[in-house]
Amino acid sequence: MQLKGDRRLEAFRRMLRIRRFEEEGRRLFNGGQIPGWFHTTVGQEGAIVGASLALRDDDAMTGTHRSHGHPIAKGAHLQALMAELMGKEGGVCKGRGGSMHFADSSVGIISESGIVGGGIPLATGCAFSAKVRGVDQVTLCFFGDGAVNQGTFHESLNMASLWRLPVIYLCENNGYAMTTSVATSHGQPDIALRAAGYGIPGEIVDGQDVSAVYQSAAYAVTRARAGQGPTLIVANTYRFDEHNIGLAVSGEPYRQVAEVEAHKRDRDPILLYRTVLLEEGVNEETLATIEHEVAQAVTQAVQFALASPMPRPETLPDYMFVSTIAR
Amino acid sequence: MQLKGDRRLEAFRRMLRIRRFEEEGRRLFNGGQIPGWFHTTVGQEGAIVGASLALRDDDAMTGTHRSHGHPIAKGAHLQALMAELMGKEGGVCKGRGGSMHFADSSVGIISESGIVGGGIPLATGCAFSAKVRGVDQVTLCFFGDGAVNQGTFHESLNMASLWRLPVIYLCENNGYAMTTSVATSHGQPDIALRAAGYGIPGEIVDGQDVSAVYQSAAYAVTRARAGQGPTLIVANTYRFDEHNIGLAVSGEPYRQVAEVEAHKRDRDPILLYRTVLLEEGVNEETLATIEHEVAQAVTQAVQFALASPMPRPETLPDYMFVSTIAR
Amino acid sequence: MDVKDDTHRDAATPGPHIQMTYFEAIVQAQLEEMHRDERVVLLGEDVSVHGGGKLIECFGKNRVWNMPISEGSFTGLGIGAAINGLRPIVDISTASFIYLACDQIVNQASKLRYMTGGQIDIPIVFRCCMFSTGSEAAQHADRPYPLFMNVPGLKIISPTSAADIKGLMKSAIRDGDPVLVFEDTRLWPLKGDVPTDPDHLIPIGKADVKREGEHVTVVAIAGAIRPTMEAANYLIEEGISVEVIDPRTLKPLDYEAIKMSIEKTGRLIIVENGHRICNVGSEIAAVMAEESFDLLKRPILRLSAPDIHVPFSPALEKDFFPTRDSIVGAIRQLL
Amino acid sequence: MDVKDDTHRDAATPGPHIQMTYFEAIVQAQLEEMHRDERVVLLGEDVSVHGGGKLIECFGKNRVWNMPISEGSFTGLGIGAAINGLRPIVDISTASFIYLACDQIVNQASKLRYMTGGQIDIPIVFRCCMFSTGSEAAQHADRPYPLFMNVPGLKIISPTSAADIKGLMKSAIRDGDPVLVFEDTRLWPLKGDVPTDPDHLIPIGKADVKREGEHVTVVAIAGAIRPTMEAANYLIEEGISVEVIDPRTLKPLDYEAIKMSIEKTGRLIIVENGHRICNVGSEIAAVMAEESFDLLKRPILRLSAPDIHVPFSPALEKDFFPTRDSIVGAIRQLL
Ligand SMILES: Cc1ncc(C[n+]2csc(CCOP(=O)(O)OP(=O)(O)O)c2C)c(N)n1
Ligand SMILES: Cc1ncc(C[n+]2csc(CCOP(=O)(O)OP(=O)(O)O)c2C)c(N)n1
Ligand SMILES: [Mg+2]
Ligand SMILES: [Mg+2]
Repeated sequence: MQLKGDRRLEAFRRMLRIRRFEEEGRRLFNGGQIPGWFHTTVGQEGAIVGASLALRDDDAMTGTHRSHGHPIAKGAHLQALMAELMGKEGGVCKGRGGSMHFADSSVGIISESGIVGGGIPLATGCAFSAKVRGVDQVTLCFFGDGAVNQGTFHESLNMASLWRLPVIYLCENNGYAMTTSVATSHGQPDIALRAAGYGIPGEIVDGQDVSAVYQSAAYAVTRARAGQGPTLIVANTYRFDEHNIGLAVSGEPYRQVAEVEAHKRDRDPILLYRTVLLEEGVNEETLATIEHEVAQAVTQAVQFALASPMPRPETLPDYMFVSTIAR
Repeated sequence: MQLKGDRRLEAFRRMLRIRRFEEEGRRLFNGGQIPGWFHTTVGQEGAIVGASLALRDDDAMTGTHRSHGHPIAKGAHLQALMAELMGKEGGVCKGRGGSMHFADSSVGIISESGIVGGGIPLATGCAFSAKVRGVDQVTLCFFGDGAVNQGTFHESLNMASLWRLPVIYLCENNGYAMTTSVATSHGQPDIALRAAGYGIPGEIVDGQDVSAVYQSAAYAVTRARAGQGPTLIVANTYRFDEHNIGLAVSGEPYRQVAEVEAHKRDRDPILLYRTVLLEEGVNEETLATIEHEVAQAVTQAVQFALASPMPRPETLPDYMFVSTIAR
Repeated sequence: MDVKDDTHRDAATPGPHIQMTYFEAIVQAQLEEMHRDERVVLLGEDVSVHGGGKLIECFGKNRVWNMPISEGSFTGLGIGAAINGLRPIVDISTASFIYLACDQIVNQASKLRYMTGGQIDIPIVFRCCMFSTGSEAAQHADRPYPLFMNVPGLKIISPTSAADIKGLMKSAIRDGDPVLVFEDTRLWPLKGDVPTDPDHLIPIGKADVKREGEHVTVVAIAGAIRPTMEAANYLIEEGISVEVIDPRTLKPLDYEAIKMSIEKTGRLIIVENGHRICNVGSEIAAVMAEESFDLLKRPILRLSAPDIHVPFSPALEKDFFPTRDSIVGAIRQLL
Repeated sequence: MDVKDDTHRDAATPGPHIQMTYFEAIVQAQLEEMHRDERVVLLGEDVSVHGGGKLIECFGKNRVWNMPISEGSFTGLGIGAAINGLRPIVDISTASFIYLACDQIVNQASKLRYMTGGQIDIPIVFRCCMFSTGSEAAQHADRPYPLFMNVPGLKIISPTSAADIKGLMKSAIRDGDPVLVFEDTRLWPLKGDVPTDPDHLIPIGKADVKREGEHVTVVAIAGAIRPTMEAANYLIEEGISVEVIDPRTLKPLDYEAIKMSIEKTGRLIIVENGHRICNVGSEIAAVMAEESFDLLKRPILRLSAPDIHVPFSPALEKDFFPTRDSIVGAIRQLL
């Protein structure tokens, strides 16, 4: 299963939408127009888009505090996301969630957990429901290398294996959890190896290669949909920005400037894929058109967000309860 | 490292002390003289004693709700344990703990956790302290096959591996967690295989063979003491009694009567070792003397326990706080 | 315990009734709701055995799932399933194990609907049982409901009669939001008349006056209803008439019912088996000291377990929780 | 905030002082205690970086340990280490992560000394910080201290000035039992005079009258001290004199100090940033409604965060917690 034809352009488009959305968001954040904390996925778009493209529209997803990329990769509109960043009424979560919690249910995202590791059981349960109800929906579960050390990772993978749940565990392994490297927090640094303990396949893929990730994920999705159970995919990737924008880390640097620069230069998933597409015969104009469209979409999203009103104070309690009774 | 000379007799004696203590306890429990819930280790003495004998007196231990065997295996006196079963003032925990919580610090037990999996981080921390303080103490951590599915197992093994902590994780794999078999709760039933995910050695040993367990544990203790880190040992054993005494399990049996009977007949660790000792030239009288001594010790323990007064009501708050300030 | 008053009340409700224990009523509520709605599934350790053998017989393995010992995640699995179309009942068994699931219940179940701006619903029930006076020792004897009272987004029930647990359990299962059910095991064997109507629902958030009286209002939480009713019966002979209120739902709590009673009696005692500090009694007392202050003739008294862990020894546990005598004493003190 | 009153009080204490922020005072307390007692170790995620770069410089890696993201177990690792001869400070960072560690803190740390009949001691400190008004959203903005109030065997501090956090943090580290430290991040930047005496200890369990007054007693919990002091300062011009009490320790709580104040004022308001139901304010109100009932001239008022999750949007979060104006309003209501 390879990315083919227009799907290749879609992969390029979605990566770019994430990148431009976050670049614009970062600018607005630095300018004080976005409150809270701001974690970008810049550098990690290949892993996110590659995996998400392997899903059907009715498949489900869960993500993390680094949440911007997931809905965009799954095909979300940008307006409500940008408005959410600003805490506006028109935000996808009505201003209740913010940057870390881009759960956009219109594209099947059931949660983006600000609690590291907290989304892993939810994804497992989402897949459990599909199995119990006998539908062929698959769930894709994103989490970081740091989250792997949470008990929920272990407990969830065990249950998914036991009941052969249709779930793909996708580790965005960017090498660090805040300032802590995999080498200084994992007794054994090959995360994919942990899968064997639960009797499920575990594999490593180059997260900067969107089509490689797609291939891996598409295979796992096929297995899951066929009732053959979960897969753990570790996509090795890299975070170009600081853990969150504006974070000042005192003391010795936990990663060398040269390391970061080398990744930005040689391992940018969007630049790499652009080159691939050109080599594959896609012409420059096609890509330029996409780039232009993406820029426009981001601009429109900002306009929408700025124009959206703030939630009115009296709406504070809204959305706490559904308060309906099952029929 | 083999059990040799008098240590062999000690192994026999300790297994027997556990067995007779619990048989007497079960009788008293059924007679209404022991309150609460009563879980016996009958059938599992080989695993418990084999591992405990590999420790030095100043080594530490943690255990589980099935707690009677651990202190006895580590060399505890029986009186205060029997009194604890009855909730007496003379109990090892002053009547605050009871059957599931036989933490006897006089033999280095820092806790017996009634919360499944709850003792694993404590053992890890106990070993962590030894490492930080630069002492060569080792910690032995007991837990069941069911506890393996707790997040604490995963999180603790990872930390122990990362920092090469002097701890031995000993899984008393009796095949069941209450009514749930390993096959119906573990995605992959070979528990020892999970160790590889953390980069630590994992091995399986016949838990009904006290000397095999000793050998395995002694090797792990040597490694731990030498700073080479943790080991996971899975001792395959069997629980002869119901999960707890008096538990009535409705519906289809979760294990066949024939399975239980076969284990009692062919796989009793005490009978098996008795035969080994005779074959190795220990004479019958020596064993009979031990049997007699053990019976006497248990009788004395019961006498002590019965004679011990109940805690006085006004002592209820005692032991909540140490309330001293460090100097 | 004398459940006479209660039985009378229920018998007064129209429609046919049947006698059963509190525990049987829970099992029946689950059975009926599982029959009614195929989205209802039961998850928990050893549930296929302990959850009443009947369940697996009726519904097979696709509706009744034995969980590995992974409380921290199987609660989350239930939450994920609830978001995605099921209506799980998650059985945490002993209440003291709920601490392992705190993160999923608080950070996910109670928050996600709000944090997503109402994009998702989480119709889920968490059940657990609270032991006492059986020498379970501290790690199996907690009553952790006060901890969850402080958490927005959760509903909490702890009814005390067979009819009430059945009706409230059914309401909980049909509710669209997370509901926690705390069952006092001392109530399990109690019998009562239970309506056979499969739509016998008791609304979440409505208290019940278990006994009417004039002189003092006693609010009894969960298992504390037993010694409270005993105390009320005992004092009737002395001409002291006690009004006993059972909130049944702890959150949202029916403050109005308590206020109405104080209007009559001017005296309030709250009896609870939970530890003393920041328990439901604290909250009720605080609300009444604010909103019914002028109606109160005397200080508000609270009886509860002390701020000490539950001991193993029967000698120490015997008088650990409020008893008939300690309640009688408190009532006398207020008159 | 005007911390004048407080600064005056501290300046009045004999011995040399130095100005520093609340946050610096915490770091200094840790540094000094680590110098003083080599059993004190610091555990937490990224602590070698975040815990103040100084720590790793001074003590090296054997005293400052970066934890994997495993809150459920590294808290337990700390407990095991405490039982076996160390005196760990476990940094849980954001308070909302403490739910992951509930089992170890409640079922192990708070219970084990009791359950072993005093055979072991657990000298451990759990630190965590509580965010607000910075759009952290519900999963990073909880104030979970009320949950732990109900748990026997824990001590809980939440001081509000630089001098107090230093003195109480040091007492916590030297204490032989588990102590939870809840730091309100809104207090971190506040400056105050802090005694340089390395044995500057403030006893756990003693409240401080942050400002004396005649007309009404306001008990302010943790970060609520800021708007409370503002309100008190504001009302002084109208001739309304407010007594402000900071319990500093939430458990065990210094009820005597509050009673003494009520004796004078007859009026009580409790201001708290925690959610409303079963919070510390509930407990204080309940105790006073029982034990100081006859001294109270007016109802007890409570201000707090509502029973709603903390929203992300600044527009919604702005007035989520009690403000100077809402406190002024409540005080006026009582007079
Ligand atoms: C339970 C919990 N612990 C700690 C944190 C603080 N925290 C936020 S992000 C992060 C690092 C996560 O690392 P990783 O899983 O690798 O994701 P990444 O940030 O690299 O995408 C930490 C420790 C948190 N949000 N939740
Ligand atoms: C956290 C927690 N969950 C559930 C229980 C109830 N429980 C007590 S023992 C047990 C089975 C434990 O199985 P295993 O670890 O194999 O130990 P065994 O009983 O076989 O010795 C269970 C589920 C508990 N005590 N603690
Ligand atoms: Mg990472
Ligand atoms: Mg077992």
